[in-house]
Amino acid sequence: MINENGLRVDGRKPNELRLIKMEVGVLSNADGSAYIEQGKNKILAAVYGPREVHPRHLALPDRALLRCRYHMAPFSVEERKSPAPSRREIELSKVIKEALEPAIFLEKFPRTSIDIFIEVLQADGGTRCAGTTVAALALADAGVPMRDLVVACAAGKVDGVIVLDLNDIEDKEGEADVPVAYMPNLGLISLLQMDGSLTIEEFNQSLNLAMDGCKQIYKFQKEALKARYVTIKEEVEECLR
Amino acid sequence: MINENGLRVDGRKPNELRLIKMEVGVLSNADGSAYIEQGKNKILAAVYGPREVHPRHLALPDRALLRCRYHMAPFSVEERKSPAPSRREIELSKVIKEALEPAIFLEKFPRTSIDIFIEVLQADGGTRCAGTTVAALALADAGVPMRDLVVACAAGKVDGVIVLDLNDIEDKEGEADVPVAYMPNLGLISLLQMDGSLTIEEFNQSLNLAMDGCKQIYKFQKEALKARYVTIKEEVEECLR
Amino acid sequence: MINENGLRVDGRKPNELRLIKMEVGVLSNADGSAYIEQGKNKILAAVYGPREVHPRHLALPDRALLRCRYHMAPFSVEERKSPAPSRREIELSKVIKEALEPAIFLEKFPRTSIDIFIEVLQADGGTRCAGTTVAALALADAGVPMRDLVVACAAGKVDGVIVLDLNDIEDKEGEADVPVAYMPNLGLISLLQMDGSLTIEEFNQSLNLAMDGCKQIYKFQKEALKARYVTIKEEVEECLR
Amino acid sequence: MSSIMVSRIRQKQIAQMVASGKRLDGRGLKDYRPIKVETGIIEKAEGSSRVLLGKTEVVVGVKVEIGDPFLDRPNEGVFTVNSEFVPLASPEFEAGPPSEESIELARVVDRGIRESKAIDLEKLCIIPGKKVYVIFIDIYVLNHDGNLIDASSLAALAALLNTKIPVYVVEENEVKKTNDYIPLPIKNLPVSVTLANISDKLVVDPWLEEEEAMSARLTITFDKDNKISAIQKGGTGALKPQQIMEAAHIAKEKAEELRKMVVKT
Amino acid sequence: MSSIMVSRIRQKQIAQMVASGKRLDGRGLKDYRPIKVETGIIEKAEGSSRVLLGKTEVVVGVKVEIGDPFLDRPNEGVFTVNSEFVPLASPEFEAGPPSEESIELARVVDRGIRESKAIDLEKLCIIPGKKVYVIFIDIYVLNHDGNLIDASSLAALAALLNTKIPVYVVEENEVKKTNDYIPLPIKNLPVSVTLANISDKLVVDPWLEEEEAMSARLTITFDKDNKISAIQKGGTGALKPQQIMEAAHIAKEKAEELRKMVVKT
Amino acid sequence: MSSIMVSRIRQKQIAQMVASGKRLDGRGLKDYRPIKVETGIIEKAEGSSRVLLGKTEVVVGVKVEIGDPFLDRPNEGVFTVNSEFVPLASPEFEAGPPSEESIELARVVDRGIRESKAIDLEKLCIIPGKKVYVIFIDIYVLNHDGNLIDASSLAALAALLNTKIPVYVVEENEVKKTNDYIPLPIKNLPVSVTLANISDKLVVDPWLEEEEAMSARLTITFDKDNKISAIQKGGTGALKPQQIMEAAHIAKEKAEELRKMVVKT
Repeated sequence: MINENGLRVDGRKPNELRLIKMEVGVLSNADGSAYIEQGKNKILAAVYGPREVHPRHLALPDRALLRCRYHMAPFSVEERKSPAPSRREIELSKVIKEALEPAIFLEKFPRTSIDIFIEVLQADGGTRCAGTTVAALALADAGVPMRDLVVACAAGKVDGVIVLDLNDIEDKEGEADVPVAYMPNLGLISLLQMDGSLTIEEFNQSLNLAMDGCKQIYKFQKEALKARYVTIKEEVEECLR
Repeated sequence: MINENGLRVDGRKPNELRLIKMEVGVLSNADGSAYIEQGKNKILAAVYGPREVHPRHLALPDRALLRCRYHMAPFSVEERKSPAPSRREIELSKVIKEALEPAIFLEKFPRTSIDIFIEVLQADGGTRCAGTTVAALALADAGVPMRDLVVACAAGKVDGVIVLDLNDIEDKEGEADVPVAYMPNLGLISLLQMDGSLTIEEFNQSLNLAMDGCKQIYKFQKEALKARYVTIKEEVEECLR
Repeated sequence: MINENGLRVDGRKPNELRLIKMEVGVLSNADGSAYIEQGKNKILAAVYGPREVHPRHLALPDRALLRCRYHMAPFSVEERKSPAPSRREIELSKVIKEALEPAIFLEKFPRTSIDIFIEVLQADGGTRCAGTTVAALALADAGVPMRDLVVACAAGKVDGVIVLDLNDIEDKEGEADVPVAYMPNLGLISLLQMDGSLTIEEFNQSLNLAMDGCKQIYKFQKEALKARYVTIKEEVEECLR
Repeated sequence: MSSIMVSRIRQKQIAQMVASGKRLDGRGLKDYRPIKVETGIIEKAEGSSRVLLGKTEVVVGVKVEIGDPFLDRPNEGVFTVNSEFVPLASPEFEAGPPSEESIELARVVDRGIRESKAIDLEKLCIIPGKKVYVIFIDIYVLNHDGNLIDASSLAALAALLNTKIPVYVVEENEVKKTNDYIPLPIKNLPVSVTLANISDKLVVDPWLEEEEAMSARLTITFDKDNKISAIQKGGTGALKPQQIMEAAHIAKEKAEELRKMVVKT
Repeated sequence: MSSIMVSRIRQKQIAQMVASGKRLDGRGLKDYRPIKVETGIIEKAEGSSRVLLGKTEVVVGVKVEIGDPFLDRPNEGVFTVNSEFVPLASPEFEAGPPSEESIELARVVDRGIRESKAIDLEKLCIIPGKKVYVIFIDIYVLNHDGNLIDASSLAALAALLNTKIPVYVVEENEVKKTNDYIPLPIKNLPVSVTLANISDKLVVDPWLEEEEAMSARLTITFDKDNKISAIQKGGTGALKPQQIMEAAHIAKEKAEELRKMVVKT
Repeated sequence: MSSIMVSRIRQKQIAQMVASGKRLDGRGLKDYRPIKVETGIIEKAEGSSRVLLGKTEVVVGVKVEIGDPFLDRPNEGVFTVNSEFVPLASPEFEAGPPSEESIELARVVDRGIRESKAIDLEKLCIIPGKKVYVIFIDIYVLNHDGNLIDASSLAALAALLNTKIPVYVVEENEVKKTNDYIPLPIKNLPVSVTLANISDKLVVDPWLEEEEAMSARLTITFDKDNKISAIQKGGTGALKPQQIMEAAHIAKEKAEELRKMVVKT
């Protein structure tokens, strides 16, 4: 899956990101929302809260309850997916929640909940990372106070080469995938998974490459937030849809 | 399905109702109950309430919570039906509830619930209408104060003819079915659905025919209520079962 | 299934129990726990409580709420069992709860719950009885005050002979199975079921034989409790596993 | 006065009456309430019945389909018993998945039928190992005034005796339905009798308030040859061994009486 | 002031404006909000669309698979309509099994398509009685600002018109997928129009706050030949018969306008 | 003093000790608790094991059945990993559908086995595209005292090494079970090592109270060739990149030690 020129199935260089497009504030009902396209991934995130917790007995006395639901639309994948949450979706909801939690000042909102909803409209590999990136934007859009943004990107190994931001085929057919979420100003990693087969050294390279990718995507995040606040509102609304 | 004499598969004329039998106060535990046979339909309704709401957080500060469950027995149809509520049953529960709600003085019983249970023991086309008719009787039997009775009947189109009170075959093979619930003294329609294919004019005819049917069935309703209260109690109990 | 010498498929005499091994206090988190092997049955029981009831509205004003869950591990039977509770497991949870309830001074702990969890790791016939026996030990280990221990054993009919403590094959291929739970000091029966075909006289014999079996198993129960409290703690812990 | 208090006083009253050999509704300790059995009430079901036991009312419908046999019984038809405690029958019943009481009821009725071999399952095989009759016995409780087990097992038996099954022919390994119907082959007639232990006395056919006052319940199912096919103790109390044997003898007698009501139908 | 009080005042305001022939957002009583229809937005789906109706936003994806026909329709393809009210669309929506509103929505959209015979199901048979096309129409509500039914049925129609199905060939009773795609065969163009009854007047395309103020809702679906294929009354109030006929005439006209928006796409 | 207060104080105590290089239970930061591995404890399962990791206790049972392969892998057997947090193991566990922790555990164990290709799936095909072995690996947590992932993956590996599968023969396209058994073909030996970040230090094999005190958890699974097959970060805190690499080096060493315990068994 790497050709003679060292290029990948979609023509990218090993350390090249896919095309990324982000928009903040795309849904009117949510307290915060954002949309991302990364390759063919198309993902929406919405944040509701801080708000009253339902059911009430889940409320925490000293901080907000953070909840996250990662969910895929039935039409987001090749074969239609049942709308009921799969075990994979439940696991990803957990790791994304844990990726975002260290960045949020939950202690400022005791007895409330902050609910993050991520909807994958089209999946093309790396949805947990793109979902984390877009959820962080929705949190910022909701005005939730944060220590840092969170940005996520995977690296991995394909045909023996360490590559950045694997697409669907690379993810499935490649040798390894290392999704990473990063808090760029704190320099901390809040999501890390891996599956496949890597030596420690290859893993080290992948981790570093993923962090590089995160830093690049972080620039897009900042631009998208700027666009939301600086650009003239009407213009924004026109180009959003 | 209309023969040379203009008669239908079961020998009825186009504007003729099926045989109808109603009984009020047939179950001892419920606060109100009633039973209807309309053609081969055999349907029971029970009302519990006004009573304490469970779970409590559903209680409404300014009126009673009206709930309705339309349910079919597994043996009520040709092929055994799973006892779990189908999507169809959930929709019909909703439209029947909305058909009955405008007739009830819910504001007299804040913080309580009024629960209507409709059990179809045998289904023969038109169960949502017969279920609405019998549920209104059960509400009256429970002493729930009402603006008007509610009575329901379908009309539709079979073999090009607008007909009243479709049976199972006519419903399935006919061109259109228009179930209508009517409050006869208020002259208002509280349930209206349609599926099939009708011109506006045909729909108008169907709607009027259905209202005619409702007015006829309303007479049976009044008789059944009278029988419950006027006839000697012992006699009633004997003939009920 | 009875050979010419009157012996059963596993070599036992008709009134002979299978090998039984019991241990009390085997799990560190539970308030009380016990383990039993009876033939190839391997069953754990744990008791939590008296403790706060969840959900709270289930709490009883005048006594503890007793709950019991009998559950089989997916690998406990020949063909893998789905982990979701089957109808059989739900019924057995109920009858075991009702077998233990008369022995417990529930009135001493109003507004609390006592929760019994029985996990069948391997099933070999008679799991409801062995599960009752081991649950009673776990209750005692939890310090729950009891009127009497509860001990259970089945008798039944195999190849025309009334036999004690049926194993899996005898249970499935035999003519009848009579599981019995007994409170040996009170002389009362708190669980009784039967399936198969027995005359009243044969049932009487089976009931008496089952009570005899209970009395024998009761001795093992007492020894296991003694071992828990009398034997040196270190020795116990070593031989438990 | 709270409704719990009221019901406590009521329970005491019932217990005292039973202690002196009487019942609040005037019955003798071994009397059933009036029983009415109707069959064929659901024309669209292959078999059906309604049983009134005092104010307790139960409908049973039997549906017949074609399906796969169990792997270990390739030559036998299949049946299942299911029970619904629909919320119109009692303020205590809730919509949703079956309660443990509902599951227990269905399983006790099932055991009576299964262990007495009431349905001749071997006659319900169409293509061995491939196609057999599947019999669904659905118990529908319409009004709960106590002793649902006896009402339901009686109704189940009446419905089975009322059941007609379509005749199938096998042509080139394809199963074809004919227009003929034959009665469901029935080999035995299990009838359950339930007794409650109140004030250390046994009463037959407890109604709802007696069930609240009883310490334990014992259901014994007898087949047509006076053999026991199923027993189920219920309730949070315990029983003396001699009470159990006494219950068995009473139940045997009562089962014969009840069986006549169904078979004559 | 509690939010319930606020919403009561708001509802009164809306009702008073409608009574005088006006709407809070400046529309005429028979005006739709601005509508935007996009198609092909989900490349991995065989068909897709997005509809914006004011701030209401709905995406529909169509997936095509191979499956079994219904026993009683061996020569026809199968379709199902499913709807998800995902919790990002509204603070009122909850994760979990579909709500009754969501089920109603899906079934009303389904009826419009089914009764108008919009999809030519007979052309979706591959091997009669064995293999047919199965069309999944999934409605995904992304932002709820009222009148989900019209937005969803419009989006469903746009997505169906956008759908390409893979061509299959049958070789020795095995179904083989080719690389060719053809448009989904569409025979009719059902469009639903929803009116709300507020202050005894009919307003077209109610937005969220109007839905809270309305007494009843009426949805009428017209096919391309101006025949009604489906009607659904909703809401806890009632309607006069003459209002219903008035609504039918308005809806007929509006349906034609909406249909042009989708067909031109 | 509330139990939350007690547990806060306890957490602080644990954090302070770790900060000074010690642990409350006397272990060094890189020490595992005593480990005991038993196999073959469930005779009715094709494979089984019990692992004690301090007071944490896990049983794994392996069942082997015949089933269909995945469409895209017609020549390979299938395995699934399932985990049950049964309520007898902890006051925090509840009956009902698996919690997200239970699902995460099963999926992390699954990934270690799957990505290291521990089971030789190609040897588990009986009839290509039709019949393959299906291996159910069921993790049963009996006592939860922390670090369930390592205990479970160790138990899963031990149970797989203990598994015997029945030999099947194919006669005229029918699969027949013989009386012979052969060991499950195992190609690799994945072992997971979990470290907790407490007071910015890494401790191996956290027990329950350390898990409550930790900010984050990192599990790294190594195969027999010292390659990483799976990683899972858990917990609501974050980690420094250099901590992660440090953890990888510790885990590699520890994994080798643990592997020897299982393989010698």
